[in-house]
Amino acid sequence: MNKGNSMKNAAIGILYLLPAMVILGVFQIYPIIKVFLMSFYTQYNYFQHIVFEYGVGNYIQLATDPKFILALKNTSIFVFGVVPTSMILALFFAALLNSKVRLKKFFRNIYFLPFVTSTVAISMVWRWIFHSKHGILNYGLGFLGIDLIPWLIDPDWSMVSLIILSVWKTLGYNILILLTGLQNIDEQYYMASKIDGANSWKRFTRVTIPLLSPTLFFVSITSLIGSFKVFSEVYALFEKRPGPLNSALTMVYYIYDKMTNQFSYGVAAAASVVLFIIILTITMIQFLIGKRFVHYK
Amino acid sequence: NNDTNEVASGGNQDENGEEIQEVVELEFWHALSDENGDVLQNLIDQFNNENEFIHVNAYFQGHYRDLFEKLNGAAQANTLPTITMIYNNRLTAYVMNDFAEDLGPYIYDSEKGMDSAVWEDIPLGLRNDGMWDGKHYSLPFNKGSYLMFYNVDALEAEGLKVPTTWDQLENAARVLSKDGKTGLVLNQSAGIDFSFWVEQAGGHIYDEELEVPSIDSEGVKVAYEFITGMVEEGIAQLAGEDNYITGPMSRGESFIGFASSSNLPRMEEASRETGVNWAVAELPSGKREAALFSGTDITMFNTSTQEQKDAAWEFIKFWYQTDITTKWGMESGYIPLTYAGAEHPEFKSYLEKDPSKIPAIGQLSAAYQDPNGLNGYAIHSNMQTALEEILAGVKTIDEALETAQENATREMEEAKRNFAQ
Amino acid sequence: MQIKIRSLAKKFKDVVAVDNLNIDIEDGELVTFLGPSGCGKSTTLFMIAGLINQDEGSIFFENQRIDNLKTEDRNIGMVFQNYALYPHLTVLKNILFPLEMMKINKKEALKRAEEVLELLQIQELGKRKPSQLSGGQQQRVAIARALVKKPKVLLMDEPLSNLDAKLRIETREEIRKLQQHLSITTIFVTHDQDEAASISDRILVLDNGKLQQYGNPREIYEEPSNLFTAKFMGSTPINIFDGTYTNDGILLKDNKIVSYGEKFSDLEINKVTLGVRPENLIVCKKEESSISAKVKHVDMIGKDNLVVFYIGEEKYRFFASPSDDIKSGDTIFLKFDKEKIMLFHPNTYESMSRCCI
Amino acid sequence: MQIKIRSLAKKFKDVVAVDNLNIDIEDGELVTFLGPSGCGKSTTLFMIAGLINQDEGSIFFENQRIDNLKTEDRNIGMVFQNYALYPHLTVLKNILFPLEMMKINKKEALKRAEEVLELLQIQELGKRKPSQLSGGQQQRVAIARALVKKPKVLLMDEPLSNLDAKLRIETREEIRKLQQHLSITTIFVTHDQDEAASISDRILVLDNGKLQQYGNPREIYEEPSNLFTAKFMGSTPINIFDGTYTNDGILLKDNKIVSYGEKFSDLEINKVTLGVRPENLIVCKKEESSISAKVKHVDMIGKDNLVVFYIGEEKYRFFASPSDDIKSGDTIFLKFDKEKIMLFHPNTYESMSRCCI
Amino acid sequence: MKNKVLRIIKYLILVIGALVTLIPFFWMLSTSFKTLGEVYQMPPGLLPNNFNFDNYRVVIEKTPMSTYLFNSVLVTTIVTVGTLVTSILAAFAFSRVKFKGRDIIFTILLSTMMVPSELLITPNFVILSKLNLINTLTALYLPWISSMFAIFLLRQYFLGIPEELYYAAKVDGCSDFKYLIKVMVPLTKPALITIALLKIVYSWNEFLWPMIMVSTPDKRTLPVGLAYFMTEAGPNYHLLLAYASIIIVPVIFIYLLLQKYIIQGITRSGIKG
Ligand SMILES: Nc1ncnc2c1ncn2[C@@H]1O[C@H](COP(=O)(O)OP(=O)(O)OP(=O)(O)O)[C@@H](O)[C@H]1O
Ligand SMILES: Nc1ncnc2c1ncn2[C@@H]1O[C@H](COP(=O)(O)OP(=O)(O)OP(=O)(O)O)[C@@H](O)[C@H]1O
Ligand SMILES: [Mg+2]
Ligand SMILES: [Mg+2]
Repeated sequence: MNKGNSMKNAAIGILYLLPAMVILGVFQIYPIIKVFLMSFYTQYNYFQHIVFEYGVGNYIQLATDPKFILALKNTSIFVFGVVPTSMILALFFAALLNSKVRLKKFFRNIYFLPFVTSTVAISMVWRWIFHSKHGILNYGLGFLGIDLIPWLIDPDWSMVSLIILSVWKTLGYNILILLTGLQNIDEQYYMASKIDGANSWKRFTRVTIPLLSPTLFFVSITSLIGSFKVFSEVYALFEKRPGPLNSALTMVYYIYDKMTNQFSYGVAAAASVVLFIIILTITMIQFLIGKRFVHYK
Repeated sequence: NNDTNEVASGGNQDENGEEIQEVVELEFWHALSDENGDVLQNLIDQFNNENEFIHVNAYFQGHYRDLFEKLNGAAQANTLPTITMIYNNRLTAYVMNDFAEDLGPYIYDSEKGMDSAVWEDIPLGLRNDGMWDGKHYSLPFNKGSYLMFYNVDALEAEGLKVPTTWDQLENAARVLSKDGKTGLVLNQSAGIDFSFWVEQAGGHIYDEELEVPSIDSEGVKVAYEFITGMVEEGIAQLAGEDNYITGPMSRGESFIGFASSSNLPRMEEASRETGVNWAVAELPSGKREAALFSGTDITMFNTSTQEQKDAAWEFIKFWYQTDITTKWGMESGYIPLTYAGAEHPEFKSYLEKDPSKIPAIGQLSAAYQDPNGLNGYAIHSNMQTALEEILAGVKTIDEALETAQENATREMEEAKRNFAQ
Repeated sequence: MQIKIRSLAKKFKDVVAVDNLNIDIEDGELVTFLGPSGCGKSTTLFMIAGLINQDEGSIFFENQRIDNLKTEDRNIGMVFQNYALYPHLTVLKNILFPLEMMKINKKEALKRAEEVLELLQIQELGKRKPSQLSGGQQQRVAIARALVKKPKVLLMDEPLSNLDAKLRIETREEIRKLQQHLSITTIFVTHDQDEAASISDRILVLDNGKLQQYGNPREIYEEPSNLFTAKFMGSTPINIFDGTYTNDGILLKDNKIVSYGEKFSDLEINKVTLGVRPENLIVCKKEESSISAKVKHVDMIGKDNLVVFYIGEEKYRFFASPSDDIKSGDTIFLKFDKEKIMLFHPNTYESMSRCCI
Repeated sequence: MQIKIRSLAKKFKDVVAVDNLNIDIEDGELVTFLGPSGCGKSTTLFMIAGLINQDEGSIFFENQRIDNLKTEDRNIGMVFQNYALYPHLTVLKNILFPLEMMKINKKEALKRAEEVLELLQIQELGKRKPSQLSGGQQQRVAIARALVKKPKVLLMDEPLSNLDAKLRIETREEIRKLQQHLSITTIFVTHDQDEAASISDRILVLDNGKLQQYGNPREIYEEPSNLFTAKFMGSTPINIFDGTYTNDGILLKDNKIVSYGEKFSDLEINKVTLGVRPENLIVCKKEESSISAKVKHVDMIGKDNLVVFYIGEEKYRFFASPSDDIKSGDTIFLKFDKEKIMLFHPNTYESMSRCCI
Repeated sequence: MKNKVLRIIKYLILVIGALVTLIPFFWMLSTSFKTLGEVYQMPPGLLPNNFNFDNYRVVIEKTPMSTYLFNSVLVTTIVTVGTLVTSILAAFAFSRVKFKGRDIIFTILLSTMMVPSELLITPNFVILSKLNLINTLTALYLPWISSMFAIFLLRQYFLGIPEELYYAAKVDGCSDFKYLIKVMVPLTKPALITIALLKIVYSWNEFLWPMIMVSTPDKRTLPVGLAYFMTEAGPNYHLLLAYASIIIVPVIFIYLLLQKYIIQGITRSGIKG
């Protein structure tokens, strides 16, 4: 632990990291580097691994591709629809479940269910639920006097549907993580704040939230990253198409489409790099904000 | 590791100097599940039984997209199977990159080639579709066609004949549309398979000479006007959340629908419950007759050993044997691939019991298939977008088609550029 | 605020933490809960605060039953045994927290916080987080937080245990002053009898969740109602002898006689347990002595020397002035201060004194 | 194990926690670190344990420099100020943990664990988790865990602060016995001078990270090397007077004279700070007195009465025997025990005594 | 009174939430008992006309269920255990071993979370083929036995363990590694089980990866079976959902088994302050 030991510490650290680093290095980092390089192959026969031309052409192409711009826009709408909704709902339910509630376990288990199902199968079910004429959702809304909503066929609603599905799918997981975080808050702080005259709302905002902040931070980062990468939900909900009028064309869908249908690995790679940079930037901003608001012990 | 792919074989001399043959193993990747998959497996078993020294291992690789994605990876990793099912517009990439085996030398080989009678007997529209630069790289494997589904009772009630022309179709749709019901229904993704309307209107979606899309051509416009006109008038609709016509048709919400023959089993099961009395007919003709045949071809990759390729060829030949293709036509959801099969007495009597394949056979003379330009999917997907745009009123037909043409051209160019030398 | 506790009881699974407790605390009084570790002091305090629900019994503030009131509505201040400072807030913010909850305006709140920071000599710590404080510093912040809201009832769970002696005395004096000045009814948990004695109006001695004695410090020190209290009070353990009661005095094992005061005369008892505090064993000449023994060792405790000797297995202690110059190995002679000896029933260990019980 | 510390220093950002510390501890000695809260006791201990890296200086065990040794290889036992029990393990398992690390066989380990459980009177807690213990119980478990491995060096950070007085005395006597028996070199952090005095071979007084005095308890109590130590030692604060040094004695503000002992004769100084412990102010007749004052209040501390009076703003204290019967409001006369008074330099506050420094 | 109303509202919200969560499952289950014809009926019946177990029979016969199950269990187990082991070690390094470059490595590894996995399929396919692992079970688990997500989550929990315990353990003669195993791991059991559960769920439901890496049925996993029930004319809903209902059962079972450990939380007392 002393000056002379810093080399030894590094060696020890690396040793602990080794298994993870080997796997992540080979199957994540190396491919990512390849992807990064590939984004500069403006003409690339990936079947035979021949690069005819290098350059930044792929990026220029992206900048001028209205589809890509649309994908960017759609993805942003999706992310900023899903993440806050899911976080707030999850926090709300986690707090409810952390309070004195009978059948706590029962509810918790139910809420987690969506997470354990495969997206493919459950998305099909959601197609029924969203059915404009016969779906249970519109049926329910009908009771509230709301007109039939063309969830999946109207481009204005399709993103909403996608967001609903994703929130539904991720809610249980977020609840679970937040609940674990809540359980880790020492009872003594609640006691102290009760003594200090804080009512339950104040306790929630002034004690729970700050002490939960590392967990909230974690959930926000991972769900943000996850949402930026949304794909299989689109694929399954809209029958392998990007929604009516490309209204659910997301970044990853775009990348996937470029790669598998158009053999444009270079463009797909460039789009991935752009996506990567966007996520990275936002995550860094989150980390910066986190530094100020997240309290670690 | 992939041993089945590697087991090479051929003439080995044993100590007595006698030639002993080892079994040639080869892989065949397909995308057929369900009954179709079972029939395929049965036929392959039959082939394997008949050929002592060949063993075809047929592996289901998921649905078309999964299969194609997999082939993509396999091409890069050099783990392609010997034979596979494939769409022609997908095969183009493999042809351009010299992964596909030219079948010509096999077909015309004096010894092991295909019997010319059989060869000629394959309907031309199907047979010649797998050609690039005058060479055959693939042959039809499982084929169905687009059909017109109609509600027999509803047509009868209105005293309508089964439409055989666009005019009659439009008229029937109009007559049938009432009480909140819509006469005509198309799959939600009708734009993807829109080409048969275009062909019927006398146009093409792809210019084979120039190797560019021709979405903004006159024929395409006419076809779009026809269909979107009906939708806007309220006498036709897309299937919406149901995606396929099966839902609206089987529920009696629409009375005439267009879909490929792969929908047949669906329709049958769905209407068993609802009691809708339906039938299928040939596609009505516009300016001319044209029937889109769908399904995949079979192709061979040159990455296998010669023994495997030879063995694979034996299997391909086997596929066109009259008894085999007849069986295929009767038991699967697809049609026989030779006229001999289609006219086989057994098949004829089968048609009497199940007339649903009659229109497909009848349309064989008007058969065509979608273009196989590299990234041909771009044409279809952009046409779908165009259809959506027009119906949503975002764009006029001209604007939509122009955009689609531009995008499709660019996307196809882009793909081509990557394979340029 | 007057506090009344009736038949209070609490069990944790198989552990009876508090057992049928009845206490009355007058308005403005400072009462100390004193007792060995695990005797239920914290638990009782928590029930008064409403942080733990009692199993049985009731609690009254000013004759108002408050069991059903939420903690945050009881207007109490509390110092926790383990501080319970908010780890995410600075010291200053920790202290401002209760004021903020009371919706006191910022300026006033800051003024009050600074006052209390000064009182506890932690002005310079305002900007630190709890994790950057030493144990004692944390404890002072906790005290500050409890005091700042000037509560009607103040509960303190061993609030001084981590302070150094000097600061402890200063702080306890300050607490006492403040408490008297504001006349906050205060319950103070400690295991330090000196502390208890010097700060309290009354001391409540607890053992095993049961009340042992409740009275003012001197009473409890000099007239313990049972052997437990006698043993527990006094920072230096009391000396215990077994004896036989006679009219002339207590006959110890070795036939020495110890005379007793008025209050023990005419007891109807034979065997008796005799207790005497170390300071009431007095060095004397051999002739006067009831005990003679060899000194085991001598500890220096503050200004006095604590002399330890054994009789058999039993350990005994007394205070000698340094001027007596007793060294380990010396033989010493001791007599009992007859007015100060205590007699207990040999079975129930209750005090036999006439004046009490 | 002999311990030698040289020029040890540690800074936390802007706080100097430990400042150029030099200590020698003999094999088998028990040394107490004594000092106000935040003076760097824990930090020093942590550096000895290797849990914090020093910024400067070196530490030797038996003349072997051990700074580079990992904590786990130093073979020390430690009791933490905040216990640091493993929350997931039962009490018994907590205690077995270090033995397990030493690969001691199960049976032997169990035996040792039971011994130490018994020593600390917590046999019945073996199966509980730390969260189910009271504060004092947790502390005892922590002590048990440190003792069970019979380490070569034992470090204890305020190990007794949460125990009740009786148990505290018992435990410290047991620790002392054990420590002497096993002759474990022990460092004991406390802020309780009584504790320090009664248990230590030597006491090290720290303030602000700096060594103030290092010597045996009586030395430190009676011959403090500076005013800080004088003030800090003694559970009751020392009384401080400003005076003028003359050959006849110290002239106090009100012109009363206080005579001094030999060791202060012939000082070359004018102004002087005089300190006297409460027990060295003696009630006397008016004629003999150097001080007369009105009693502010009387506290009972153990067997004595602590009498408080003021001269100006300044607070003063002395001990009176209950038989003196002093009540608040009385006027009292006091004289100084001339052998016991202390004189300090008015600026440096260093002791002026000849015998020391 | 106010309390009572609040409590009723609380339960009401919980029940509504539960209903919204359950409806799709109810639908899935109900559909899995319907005939295809019923599936197309509109408005759809809430319950099947008669419970048609035939779908389940068909589904089980159509797919080599036992082989798939075996492979799924094997792959999921290895992935889960592997992830736990690698992440425990890595998270420890990231939270307790201080060395130069640690934060850089962490950031780099963290950035891997930001790349869509769809993108990595093809490069990984090539890598695995170079390792001669295509069409092996190894290909199904090897790339997934480490997860930055898990490392990140676990590190978060490790950071929450008070430093004092580390000190105590060191004094008790515990090496870093032993401390990790004996103190940190048991203390973060809930987090570890959460990770395990997440991994099990992901791995169990992974569809695309095994679909692409493996081409013969003997090495496939359960979700691949879903593909059997999709056709050109859309999915065979009744069969597909019957199949989905079957394969979800083990995960739910495991979840129910593990959930009680997750919510236990980390017991913190024993640390003062
Ligand atoms: N959560 C709990 N579960 C089980 N037993 C408990 C719990 N909390 C306290 N106890 C037990 O109840 C008894 C009283 O505990 P309490 O904390 O009131 O003691 P205390 O008098 O405050 O002791 P200390 O002076 O050591 O803090 C003890 O025996 C303790 O072990
Ligand atoms: N991590 C830290 N960051 C900043 N300052 C610290 C930190 N740890 C300790 N200090 C400061 O260092 C000084 C010495 O702290 P230390 O814990 O050694 O005090 P101590 O003598 O043990 O006090 P106590 O008796 O209150 O436990 C204090 O002023 C404390 O606030
Ligand atoms: Mg307590
Ligand atoms: Mg300390």
